[in-house]
Amino acid sequence: MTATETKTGTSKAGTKVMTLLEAITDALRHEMKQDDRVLVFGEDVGKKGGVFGATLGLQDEFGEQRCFDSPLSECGIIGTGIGMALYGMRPVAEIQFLDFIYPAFDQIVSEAAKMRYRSGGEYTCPMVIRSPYGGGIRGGHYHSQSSEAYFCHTPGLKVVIPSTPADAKGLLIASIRDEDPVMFLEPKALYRHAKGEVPLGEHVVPLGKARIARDGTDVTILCYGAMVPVCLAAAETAAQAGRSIEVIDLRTLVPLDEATVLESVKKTGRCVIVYEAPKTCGYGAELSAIVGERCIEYLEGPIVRVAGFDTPFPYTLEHLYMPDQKRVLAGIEKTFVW
Amino acid sequence: MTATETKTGTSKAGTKVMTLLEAITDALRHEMKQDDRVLVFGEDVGKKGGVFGATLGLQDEFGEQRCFDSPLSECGIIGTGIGMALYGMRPVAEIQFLDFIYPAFDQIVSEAAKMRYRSGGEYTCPMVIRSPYGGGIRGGHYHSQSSEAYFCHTPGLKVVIPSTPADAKGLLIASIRDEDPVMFLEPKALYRHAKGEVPLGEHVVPLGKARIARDGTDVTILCYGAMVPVCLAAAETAAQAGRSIEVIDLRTLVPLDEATVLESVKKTGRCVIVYEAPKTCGYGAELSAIVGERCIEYLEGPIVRVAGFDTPFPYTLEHLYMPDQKRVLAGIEKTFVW
Amino acid sequence: MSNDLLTIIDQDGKTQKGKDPGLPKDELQRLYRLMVATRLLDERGLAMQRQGRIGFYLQSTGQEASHLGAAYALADRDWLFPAYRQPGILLLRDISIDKIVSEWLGNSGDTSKGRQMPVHYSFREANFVSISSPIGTQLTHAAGAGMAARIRGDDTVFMTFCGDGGTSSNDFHTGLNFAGVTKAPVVFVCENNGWAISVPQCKQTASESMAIKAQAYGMPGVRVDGNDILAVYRVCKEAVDRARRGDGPTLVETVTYRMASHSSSDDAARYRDATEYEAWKKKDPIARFQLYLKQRKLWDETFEAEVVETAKAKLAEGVKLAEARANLGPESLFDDVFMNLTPQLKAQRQELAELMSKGGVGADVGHFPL
Amino acid sequence: MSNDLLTIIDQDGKTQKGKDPGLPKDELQRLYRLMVATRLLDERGLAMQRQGRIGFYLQSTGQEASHLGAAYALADRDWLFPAYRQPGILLLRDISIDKIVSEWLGNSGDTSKGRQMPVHYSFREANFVSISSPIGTQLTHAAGAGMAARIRGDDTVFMTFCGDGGTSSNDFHTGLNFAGVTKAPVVFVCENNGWAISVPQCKQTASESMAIKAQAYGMPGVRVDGNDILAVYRVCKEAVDRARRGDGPTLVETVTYRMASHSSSDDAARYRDATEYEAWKKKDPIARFQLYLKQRKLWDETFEAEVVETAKAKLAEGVKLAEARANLGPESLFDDVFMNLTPQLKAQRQELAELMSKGGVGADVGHFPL
Ligand SMILES: Cc1ncc(C[n+]2csc(CCOP(=O)(O)OP(=O)(O)O)c2C)c(N)n1
Ligand SMILES: Cc1ncc(C[n+]2csc(CCOP(=O)(O)OP(=O)(O)O)c2C)c(N)n1
Ligand SMILES: [Mg+2]
Ligand SMILES: [Mg+2]
Repeated sequence: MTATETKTGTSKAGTKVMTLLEAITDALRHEMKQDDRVLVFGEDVGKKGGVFGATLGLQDEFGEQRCFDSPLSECGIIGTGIGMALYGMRPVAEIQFLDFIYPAFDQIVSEAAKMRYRSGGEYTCPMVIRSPYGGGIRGGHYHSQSSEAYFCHTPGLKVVIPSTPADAKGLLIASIRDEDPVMFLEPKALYRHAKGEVPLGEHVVPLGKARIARDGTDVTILCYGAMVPVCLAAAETAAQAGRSIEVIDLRTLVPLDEATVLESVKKTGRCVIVYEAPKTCGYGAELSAIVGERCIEYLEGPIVRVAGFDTPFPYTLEHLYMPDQKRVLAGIEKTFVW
Repeated sequence: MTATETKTGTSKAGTKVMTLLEAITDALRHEMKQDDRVLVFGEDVGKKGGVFGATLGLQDEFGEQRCFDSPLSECGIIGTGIGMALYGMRPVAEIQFLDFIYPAFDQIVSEAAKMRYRSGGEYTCPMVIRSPYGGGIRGGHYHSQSSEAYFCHTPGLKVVIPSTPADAKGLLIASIRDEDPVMFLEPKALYRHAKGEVPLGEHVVPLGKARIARDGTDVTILCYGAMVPVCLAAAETAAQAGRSIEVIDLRTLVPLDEATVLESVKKTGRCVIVYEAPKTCGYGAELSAIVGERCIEYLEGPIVRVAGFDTPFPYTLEHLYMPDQKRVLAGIEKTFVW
Repeated sequence: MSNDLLTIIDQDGKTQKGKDPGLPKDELQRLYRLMVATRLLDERGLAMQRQGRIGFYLQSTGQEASHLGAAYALADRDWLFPAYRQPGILLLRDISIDKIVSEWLGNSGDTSKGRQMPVHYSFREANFVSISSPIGTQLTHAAGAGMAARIRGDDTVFMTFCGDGGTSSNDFHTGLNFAGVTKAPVVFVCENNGWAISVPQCKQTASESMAIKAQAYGMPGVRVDGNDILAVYRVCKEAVDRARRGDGPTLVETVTYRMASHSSSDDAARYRDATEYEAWKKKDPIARFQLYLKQRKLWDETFEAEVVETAKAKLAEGVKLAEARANLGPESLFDDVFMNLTPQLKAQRQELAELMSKGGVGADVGHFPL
Repeated sequence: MSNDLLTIIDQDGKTQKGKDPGLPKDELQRLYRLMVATRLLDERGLAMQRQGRIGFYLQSTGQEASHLGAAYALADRDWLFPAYRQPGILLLRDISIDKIVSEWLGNSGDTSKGRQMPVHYSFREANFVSISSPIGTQLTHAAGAGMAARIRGDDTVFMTFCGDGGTSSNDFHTGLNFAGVTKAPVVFVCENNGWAISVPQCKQTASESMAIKAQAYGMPGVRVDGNDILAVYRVCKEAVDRARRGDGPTLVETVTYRMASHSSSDDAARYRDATEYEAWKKKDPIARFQLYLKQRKLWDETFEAEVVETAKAKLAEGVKLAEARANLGPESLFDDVFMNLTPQLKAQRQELAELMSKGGVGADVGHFPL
């Protein structure tokens, strides 16, 4: 936990140490309590409480009308969610793994994302699509992918990825209250590993604001989600070698907090971008492009991307696929070599 | 037509002036003749010959077994295509408009792209998915999108976009003969507008080789598909103002011909990237990232992206959405201003 | 039985005993007016496209009974999730010709701000949800809206449309399945006009009918003569009542025919037999209903003349109003992506404005589909 | 009728007159061996997961008759497009335990080179197509392969599997629809085990059965007792013959029960009633078949002991072989993305190799699902 986190949002009721997963449940419960338009649904979210347990207890507390299991169809989860949103509800749909969202891709890209625009603002789609993404749990080919770039490239969608329990709660609440569709991607590797103080009760972290997870002066690392702790650890190691690393946790990929990013890179003159998705055309490509286009005159070394390889996600070799501290450190060093 | 085109491939039977659309039909006919595993199918490709006419006459010539209409399901077109490929055929599936490919996204991303990798090479998916993409025909919201970046970000897919009739034929033939799934995206704006000499008979343009569409020394423009003629026109105008512009037609987005791209930018020191998709996370972001990361020490001005705006595709304001000569020229000028 | 076909008005304009839904006389005449006005609207749309005044049009000729009979069974507060071939519903729900034609033109009078091709309407004032091109997606939205209404305890009913081609879509399966499981108050109307552009029904599905597909979702499936407005109304009214009672969804298959080409870009003669067309011409839904009204002494030549004249006058006036409306300004390009402009969109809007202030911006754009 | 349930072996192990498919004695015993071996394999898989020797396992206990009876109806040249709960088919098609366990371990003996989680097999030598996790996709592949075989004039038959949950997928609708229209030689087997992880059938669909869904696609739908191997075989044999004759696809619903939790990550006690389990335990497919064999004097304690011992010995030997196999080298990470490495992949492979040569590379990775 850094000071930055506990400063955001407001809380009258103190804090509690939670895992990222517990913080998400807490956010859902909080919103379901204060707004009866909020509906939570998806595969296995009811009695089972979701395969990771994010919705545990919600059906008992709010009843089957507010928290319910859907048939095995992501197309239906998102498509009916859009219908609910059109009718005035605040659907929060769970997709069991981000790898399984593609049967719903048409509904997301052609419908949810475009509803407001194509109807001239007559119809809107305020819904949240929650889904665990990323590697780190030995989930192999189909339980590990990071496809945030698809959604970031789709005008009309906001894309949010928390990395701390407090942010998970505050950003999820902000997403549920947002008037537009939000892809809320949860770093499953951190579900139980990220622990920290979370404000009880009301706690909102506004979308579109990055978080400086660590101050530094020599190199800026841009990262999000499960890569944040990896980068923080690398920054710590680098510090021992005398490098002062600034780590920016983007929190919201769309809309991006460009101001914070550019300010930091202009200050440090060096930039490493870390993401676990396949490198080519990943979100880090956009970050690299923005930095290259807007800060070139401030750069004192090449921009470096540390990313997943351009292969499908492996199973037994996952540890080599996922960017780790070592690769981030190598990336940092590369920014010092033309 | 530039000299480069007629030099690629081999042709024993002379050339003929064709539109890009005719060149595609010619490629399909050529491959269907020489390999009876080649099957052409999709919505309305039979009697009607496709909504643009790309498959006109093929059913008459090769019979209903080789060229057939499918039910209205992109999921089925691609999914059965995968099954055909697994069984040893060479399916060439048509998706009527790229905007309608999303119901098949799961089949493309989870199945076609990953089949070889996930089965350790036991099963493969040599198939071509042809689809018209892009604006320029007043097709509005759902008949104009350019979503090539989604596919470029998906390991296991090759992505090919021709801009001349000769390339359309040569690249399509190469794609059909490729052992991996190829997204073959056709710039519908050029279907009838691009005309040029096309080698008759055998003509192969290998995947992974860019084409220098115009030589120049001051600025490199990276582009593909329907943006190529726009950029060539801009280059012509710029030439009158004394700027020498090199225009690179990428042809294959995956795998990218990085060597040609980097060589050109290192030579010119300036780079404009033009694409019609929404700017954020588009393929141009990857190009910009590559140039920024690999050529920074050669750059004499900022990299500039000229792209579609980050909105869904409009209808009446399409002419303002699509990058035009004027915007490309403005982009060129920006590379001269820090 | 899901494969039987309900007809009420026979070829002579007579109704089978006990089947006439017994609508009041003025309502019957109103329905007739709507059918005629819908056809005239359609003819005008195609004509304007041919004259180059609009970029695209898509007709519903021959399907007036099918969609008007269905939507007429709804209460005003009920919602519609339409496909693109139900323009009569706009007239039924009192949308002005001005607004309709403004949508074709995509001008400042267009409720959807020129964002979509012609005939992709959105009219919140009429609970008529924004139409999209991707086939079938609306079926699942209707199921979701129905689920929401049930959760809220509202008695709203939702009617949604698709074509025979639409039954092959992912969302046909999904929308009906979700509605079936949740007993959502939805009436799914499949207008089976025999063709999906150039693909005939026999290449679309091997099922005996579209109605029988309801069995896969545990809901009733009813097949009705789609050129018989009373039959369509009757079947849909039962389905609407059923939904409102909380007894769940229904699939209605209206058997009809697409008399025109698929759209202004298509030429059906390339793939369709003229004899098929001739056979269906004899079953014209407007002529059929006219005969019925005549039988019941609710129609004569004077009435006809008045109906046509009124519709034409309204049309002419509406087209004039619409064509006089201003175009949309370039800044509108960036609105409605989100509720508020993001910093990125503001910057892009600014960039375009600066470029335009120097003049000459604007790409060449051709015609649909080429 | 799509909702009737065919049973052949009754609770006492007797068969209904005229329904016994009349398999040779040694084949009956072979089937029994396969069922027992499948269950033992499954128990070993779970045990190895619990011991931390493999990362994940998924059992098929209780469904041995359902998938073995079905696949047994195929000829060797016929293809399988399986889901993830049909391990018996591997044994039926003579895949060695070594290869199976190597897949669990993802080592150098794994035909899929450690690219997927355990139980996502690929065995080209057995025409057993690579399994993927996304539910349902294989149904459409089977339809496509069937279409291809028809075009080629081959008489290959394709069998594909899904669960009750799988019937809600886009591809259930799509695969069956395409197969129906093209009369593709496909047998679709829906193993209805009552649950999709924690979601019971009644929340999956409102249809009376899974078999009745066949009507939506113009193909026969048959419902069979999935714990009765003779019944499953008989129904599937008819479907296979029908497909081979060119008469098109069939949907077979095998009514069975998932006796274990969904997978090694799941605890069914959290959402499922013990009484349901107890009721199904009495219908155990192996016990049922044993009774039948006993009736026919094809089973006794000695035979049982030999069957179990043989299976266990094979298992032990296979596990040993597999566990002795080497891990995969890091360079294999980059193979099979495409037939040939692209320049980009070569560069990335090089980058990793350089990094590794300096030592210490490798992220921490946890457990599935957490
Ligand atoms: C997902 C998708 N694929 C393809 C198309 C192109 N398309 C537009 S209309 C149409 C045929 C629709 O047929 P049907 O559902 O029978 O409706 P009808 O036009 O007959 O009213 C097709 C293929 C589309 N709009 N959406
Ligand atoms: C598209 C998709 N969504 C979700 C999942 C997660 N998931 C794996 S198995 C399963 C349940 C499958 O149930 P069923 O089809 O009945 O098969 P069974 O496990 O009972 O054999 C779910 C939801 C998935 N694998 N794919
Ligand atoms: Mg139709
Ligand atoms: Mg099941």
